[in-house]
Amino acid sequence: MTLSHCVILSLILCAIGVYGVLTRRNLIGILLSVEVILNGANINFAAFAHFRAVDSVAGAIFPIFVMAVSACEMAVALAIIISMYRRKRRLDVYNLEELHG
Amino acid sequence: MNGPFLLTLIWVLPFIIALVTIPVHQENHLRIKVISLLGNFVNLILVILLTIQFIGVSNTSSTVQESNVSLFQYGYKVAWFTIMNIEYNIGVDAISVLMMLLTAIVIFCGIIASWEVEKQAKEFFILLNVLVAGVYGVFVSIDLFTLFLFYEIAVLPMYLLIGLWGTGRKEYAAMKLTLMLVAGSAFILAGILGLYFESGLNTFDLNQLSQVRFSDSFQYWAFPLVFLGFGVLGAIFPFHTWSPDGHASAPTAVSMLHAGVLMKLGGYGCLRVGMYLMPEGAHMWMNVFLVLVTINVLYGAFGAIRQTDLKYITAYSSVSHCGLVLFGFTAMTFTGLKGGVLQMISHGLMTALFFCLIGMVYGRTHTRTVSEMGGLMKVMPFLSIAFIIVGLAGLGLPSLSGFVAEANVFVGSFANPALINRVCSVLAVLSIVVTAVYVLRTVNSLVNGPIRKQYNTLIDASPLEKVPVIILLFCLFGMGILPGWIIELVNGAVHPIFNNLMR
Amino acid sequence: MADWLFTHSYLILAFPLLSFLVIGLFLQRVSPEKSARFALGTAFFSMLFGVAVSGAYYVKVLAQPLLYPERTLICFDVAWLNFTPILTANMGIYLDPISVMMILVITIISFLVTCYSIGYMKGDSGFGRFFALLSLFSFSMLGLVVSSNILQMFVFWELVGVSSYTLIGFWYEKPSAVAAAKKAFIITRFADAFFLLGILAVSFYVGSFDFQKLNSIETAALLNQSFQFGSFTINLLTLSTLLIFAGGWGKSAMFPLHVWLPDAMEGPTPVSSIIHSATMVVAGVYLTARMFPLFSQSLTTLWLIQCVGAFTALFAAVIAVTQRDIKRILAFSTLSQLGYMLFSLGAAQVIYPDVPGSGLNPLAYSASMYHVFTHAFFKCMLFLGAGAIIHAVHDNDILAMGGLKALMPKTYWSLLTACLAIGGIFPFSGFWSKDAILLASLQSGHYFTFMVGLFTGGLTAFYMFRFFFLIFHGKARSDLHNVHEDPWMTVPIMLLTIPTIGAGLLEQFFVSQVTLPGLQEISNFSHPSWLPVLASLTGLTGISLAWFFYGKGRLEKAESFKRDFRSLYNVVYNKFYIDEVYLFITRKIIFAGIGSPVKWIDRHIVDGAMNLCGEILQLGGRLVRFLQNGQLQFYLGITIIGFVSLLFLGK
Amino acid sequence: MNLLLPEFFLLFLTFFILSLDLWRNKSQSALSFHLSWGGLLALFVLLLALPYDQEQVYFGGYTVNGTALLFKQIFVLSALFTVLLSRPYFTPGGNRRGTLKYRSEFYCIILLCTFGMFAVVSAKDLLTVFIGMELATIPLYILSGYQKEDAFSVEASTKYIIMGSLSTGLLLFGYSFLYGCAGSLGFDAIAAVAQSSQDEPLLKLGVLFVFAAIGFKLTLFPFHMWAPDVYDGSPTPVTAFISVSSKSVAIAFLLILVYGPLAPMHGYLQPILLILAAATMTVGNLGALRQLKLRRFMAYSSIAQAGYIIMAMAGTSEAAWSSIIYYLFVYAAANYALFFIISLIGRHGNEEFKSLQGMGKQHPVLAAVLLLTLFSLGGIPPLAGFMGKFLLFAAAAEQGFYAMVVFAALNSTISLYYYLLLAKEAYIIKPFAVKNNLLQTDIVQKVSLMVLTSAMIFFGLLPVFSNAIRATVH
Repeated sequence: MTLSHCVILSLILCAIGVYGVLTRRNLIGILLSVEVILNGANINFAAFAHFRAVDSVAGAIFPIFVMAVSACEMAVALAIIISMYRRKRRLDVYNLEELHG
Repeated sequence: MNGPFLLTLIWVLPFIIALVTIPVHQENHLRIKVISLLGNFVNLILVILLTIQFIGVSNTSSTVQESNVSLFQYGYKVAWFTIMNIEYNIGVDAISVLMMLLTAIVIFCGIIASWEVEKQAKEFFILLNVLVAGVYGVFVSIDLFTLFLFYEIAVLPMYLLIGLWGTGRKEYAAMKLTLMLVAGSAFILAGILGLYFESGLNTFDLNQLSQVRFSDSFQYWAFPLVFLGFGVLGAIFPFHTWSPDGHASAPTAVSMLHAGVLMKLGGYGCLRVGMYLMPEGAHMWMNVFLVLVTINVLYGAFGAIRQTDLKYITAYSSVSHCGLVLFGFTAMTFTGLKGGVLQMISHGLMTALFFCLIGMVYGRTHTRTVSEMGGLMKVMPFLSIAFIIVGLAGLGLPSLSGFVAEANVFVGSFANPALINRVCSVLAVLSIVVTAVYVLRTVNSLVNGPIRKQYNTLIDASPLEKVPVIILLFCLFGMGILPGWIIELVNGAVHPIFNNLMR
Repeated sequence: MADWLFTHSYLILAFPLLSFLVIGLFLQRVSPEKSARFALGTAFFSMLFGVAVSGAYYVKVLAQPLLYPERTLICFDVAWLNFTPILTANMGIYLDPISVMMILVITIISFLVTCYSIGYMKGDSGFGRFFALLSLFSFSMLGLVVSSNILQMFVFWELVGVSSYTLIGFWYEKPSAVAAAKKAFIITRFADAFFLLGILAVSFYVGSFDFQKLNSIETAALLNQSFQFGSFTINLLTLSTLLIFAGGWGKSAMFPLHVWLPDAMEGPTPVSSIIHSATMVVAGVYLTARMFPLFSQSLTTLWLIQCVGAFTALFAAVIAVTQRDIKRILAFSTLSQLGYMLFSLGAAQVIYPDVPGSGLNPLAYSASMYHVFTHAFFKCMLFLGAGAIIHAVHDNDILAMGGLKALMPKTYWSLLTACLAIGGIFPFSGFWSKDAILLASLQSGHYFTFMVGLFTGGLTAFYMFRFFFLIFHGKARSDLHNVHEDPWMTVPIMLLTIPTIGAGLLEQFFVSQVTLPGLQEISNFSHPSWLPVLASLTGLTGISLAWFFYGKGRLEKAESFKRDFRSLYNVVYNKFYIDEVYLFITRKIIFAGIGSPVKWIDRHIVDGAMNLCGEILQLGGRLVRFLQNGQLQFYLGITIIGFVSLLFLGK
Repeated sequence: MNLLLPEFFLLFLTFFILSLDLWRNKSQSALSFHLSWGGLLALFVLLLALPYDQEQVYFGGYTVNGTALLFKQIFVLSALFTVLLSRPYFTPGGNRRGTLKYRSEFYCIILLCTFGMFAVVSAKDLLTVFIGMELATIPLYILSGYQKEDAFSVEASTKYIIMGSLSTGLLLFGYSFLYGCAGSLGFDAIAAVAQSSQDEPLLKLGVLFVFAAIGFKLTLFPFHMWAPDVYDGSPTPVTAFISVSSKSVAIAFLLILVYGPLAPMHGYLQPILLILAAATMTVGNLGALRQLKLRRFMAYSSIAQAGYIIMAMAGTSEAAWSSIIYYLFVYAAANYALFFIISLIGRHGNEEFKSLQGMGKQHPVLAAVLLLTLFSLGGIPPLAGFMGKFLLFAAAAEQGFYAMVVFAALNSTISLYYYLLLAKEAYIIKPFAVKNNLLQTDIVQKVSLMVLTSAMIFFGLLPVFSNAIRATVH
């Protein structure tokens, strides 16, 4: 279990997240994939903090902040998606097509 | 009057006129026009004063003939944008003075010629005056930044002037004209920024820059940028296509001002910024541009042969004649440069009168198609004779200004013994035949021949209309018969540029 | 006195200019009659002054060969247009034998023609305008002949061209007149372009425009250098002289640039008489004579001048035989006479192996000038007479005339002298000048040219008397009602008979005085006594032939003859279809071949390229909008791809 | 401590308005509006009063210096004008977009957002930056979806938030890598690393991740896809706010990054920046060529503007800082002027090109303002836009990127084309039916437009502003 393992893991998570973002049709699903990306970043922070950081405290705190922030972000996102659902009665990403050009 | 103040006043006055016009009521056309007329008349007087003063102080002594620094009179400089070390730096030499005189005359006539404008007269005259202010500004500024700034001010109002008061495909023409000219100024911008930084002086001052020996590699790319950039406004082939459309759709005064004065900004810039500051670059590139402008001269003339619209004919002849301006410059000889400058003045007067007359004729016949006219000599002798005279000026008849200029251009171009110059000058000289062809064709089918009956009722020019025509005719003859003093002035201004070119 | 005259010699030009300005700007609107009187008065004063100056010139200069070995006098010279500190064009008055001669001719003829026009143009709508333009012409023509330098000559050369243009197109509502004016101007302009080139070349290499400098031996030596152009070498002297001569080629309407002159007859007849016969068309000859010292240094040039002249003389005479338009006949005869003058100048080059002196024959020069002088008068008179006839008959076709002898006796007798003169019959002026020309060509040994000249002389006599008989003899071939003679017109005609008959007395003067210094006469060749006899005989033969065909004003013989040679006749009658060739060149080559393609290219290729840029940008706009398709995941995809490519960019 | 006054004041203002509305429970009252614009104005004055020549660091991670204050001025002004813009736009009686619930929350969100931006420009370490950036971003999601009834608005905000959170992910990865090689979140540490080991792949990776994320907020070329839709869908005041504030904060962060910690890598960054700039301005201009809706058009035009701005970052630190800040002021002024006019139209009609027709005749003054604004955006003298662009170009030219200058200048010619199209609609094209004058301007709009227009003119003519900025940067 070295630094590179962790970084690779985080990158894999990132890739998974991106894959999800690109392929999921359901908005909620897309949001979850984004969460995955964020957590990948968190793992990165933790790993760097653990393996090579000078002040590992910062690296340890950062993910916490990230969680908090992403939590708000998700809250807002969900709110918006709900209002969106109210409008369209669908959560399908393909419905977002009125604005283009 | 104190020179620098006079210079500033001359370019500020049109702005003031525009500002004064703003509060006037929309419908009060007469007052608007009178304000513009009086304002520009005052300006004309001021410019004449300036010219007279200038003749007093200008010296063509041997020191000038030796020096390679343009001697700007009434110089005045004050720091403006210190962060780029931009100055408000004005001064005039003979070329600028003569150009300002030309501008003053043309705009004065132009305003009289556009007396008939009824639609949104207020905006029209405001824009016209802003345009003129820009033109004056270019001629007084020594600082490259302000020169460029005024240049753009002079170019932009053209869009609305053509688009709003024009005829025919006006939006298209206006857009094309504006964009091509602004694209040209994009090159100029890069060029002057280059001059600023490469000189190592971090200055836009023409006089300081002129003494810098720029590296050849820099001049190799910067010179064509600047020359082409200004050349677009000088209607250099193949970037001349804005001119026919633009002039054809522009209202009378605008065509007069644009063909008469604005196109000269191109030649002026080519000379002042291009050749004066980057002589080595000029030497590197001159043959290329020589060929281009030779094409201009012939091509414009041949293009005019088959046109049927009066304004298109005039526009193409402008392409040909402005080609002669640059042709004189590209000869790289003293007489050539001088001829180019003289041609600027001569063509300015001539083409202004041309468009003025076309405007009046169009206002009567409501057609510009040559084949639909004829025999106008019978009903409007004054306009017709004026038309014949300006046509003859166009084909370089002695005793009219055209000959003086063209003779200088040709002698100058022939004075350069290089083979390519020889060939090009021969071609250019032969172009006067083609000029004769289209000029006579136009004049004949316009004023001669049997008259159509629907024109029998037309009336000759009103006294007011006669004023600009007579003024311009007077200038044409004056320059053609007594060219001495103008040539003296121009000599004084061209010597330094030429010496710098040959340094 | 004489000096006063010289210093104020500009007044000769000032009078016509004054009359042009006054009439053109004010008087023509006030009252036509007043303007006519004014023009007449100024013309008279100008003539008076011209005569006075010439007299002074004779007394001061010609009479004192020791003071003035060059026989030249520059009255004044003011700087006008300075190109470089060293190269300046002046405006001056330059008196030498030929310029003085021309001053005399022009002032006298313009006075007579002005007087004539008062009768001829009576009642015309543009009465005043006509006199203004006429004065403008005589001003420019005088300016041309007195020019002290070649640029000044070019300036007035152009002015002459313009006044000719305006006068040919004087009746601007007549399409044919307008077209003729345009044709005349453009063709001469074409020639002038080369003239200008010649001036540029010479001025560049010599560094001066002044005739004295240009005609000096040094100049010839300086110019006499060859340079390689591509594969073949060009002699600069020959090139520049030829270029300059090209100007004269056009103005004097030498073949093949002659086409404008016959058409120019569309103008009023007085115009034809002064401009297109007496004065302007000899400008080319005059230019050649003026630059003769330089020209004569290049044998090629002289040779070409001679050929062109001789050919045109014959060519025009042949055409003249078949023409029917009274003025066109005269036009072609003018061409032919101009040919005489030119080939005589060209014939100055002596081609004997053993010639003492400069190898140039001074007689040729003098003879040519002498013919210019005599021809001016009798040809002018012919035109005026023709004008009088047209004025009376209101028709130009000589076949429609006949039997006018009784109706217009004065005109008849005057024209008879003129026809005899041009026919070269002893003792009329034409005889002497032609004789001199033939003698000169014989002396220099150009036998072929001599033969051509001789034959053309006979031909001239023939067609002139064809013209004469058909107009005056026999019975009228159409009803000629109320034909009368107007004193305004007949008086000048009759006055012109004096020089027509008497100019022969001046031969010795011309031979001795109107010549170039430094050319001594060719001693070893005397005047052969058989030459005048031969010349007269050919003339008489021509006349008798004319009598045989048209004598009694009958046409039958001629018709039958015409029928036998129909095809030939058609070719000649249509002037060898030269005009059609010109039409083809202008319409098909210049307009259709160059003009239209240029127009098309400009619109569709050059302008098209500009618009193409716009189109490409618009296309880009479409593309961007197409990519902005509103699909969230597509956006995300683009973002990711962009990011990856950024990674590649950055590594 | 006094340099922190603006932050405190802003926080206080925010919560005061919020709480005020809590217990006064009259959501449609105008009080909150007046409070917020008054407060912002006071804040601006306060900012002006502060000293610009000193730098102070508070508890390690938060620094305040002249440039930061300048940026704060921009943010405050932008917020101020957004507030002023929203009042007439949202007063009932217009079209269906005209109504606004939760008025004071709207203002609070704007203020909060501004506070986040304050934090970004003053941050000294990644954590602060991250917090600030999120605080400056998340409210925008809410604002753009503020009109829940409007399908466009909601769609816009959905797209915005999803793409935004993706970019947040990238940003985090970038931070993590930077942290990874620097071993600390402080900028100084990162600067040290950049100095010592320039071509450390991890470092470059982090930088590129961060660039991508900022490029998203800055609407750089491949990351700009959200902008047109969001600008088009959001309410006009929000669009204006996004186009100015959120762009400025991104630029500020990029400036801080490029000339602060990453300064040693400038040589490495220059080509990337230039390529991004070229691509961005081209795409922006091309996209704007064929638009018919005003807000979408503004989106593309502001994308192009971003391109010009980035170009200046190839220059030296001083040139880049001064020219960009100067340009941001100019850009803000022009943009808000244009958005005021758009909002005037949008009050009753569709915000499209067509709606401008006949303006030149019916409202000459308004049309003149429009013309000036367009010319300023197009970079025509003597307006401020010209000077701004000139300085940007000069910054690039100073480093010898003349080809780039030519390219950019030609691009601005293209941009002139579509700005002139607007002028054409306003002046040249005749409206089919002469509209009865719907465009009433109330005092707020009159004053704001006057201020903005005079700003556009005087910034271009008077050197004091540029000199002051240069002095501060220096």
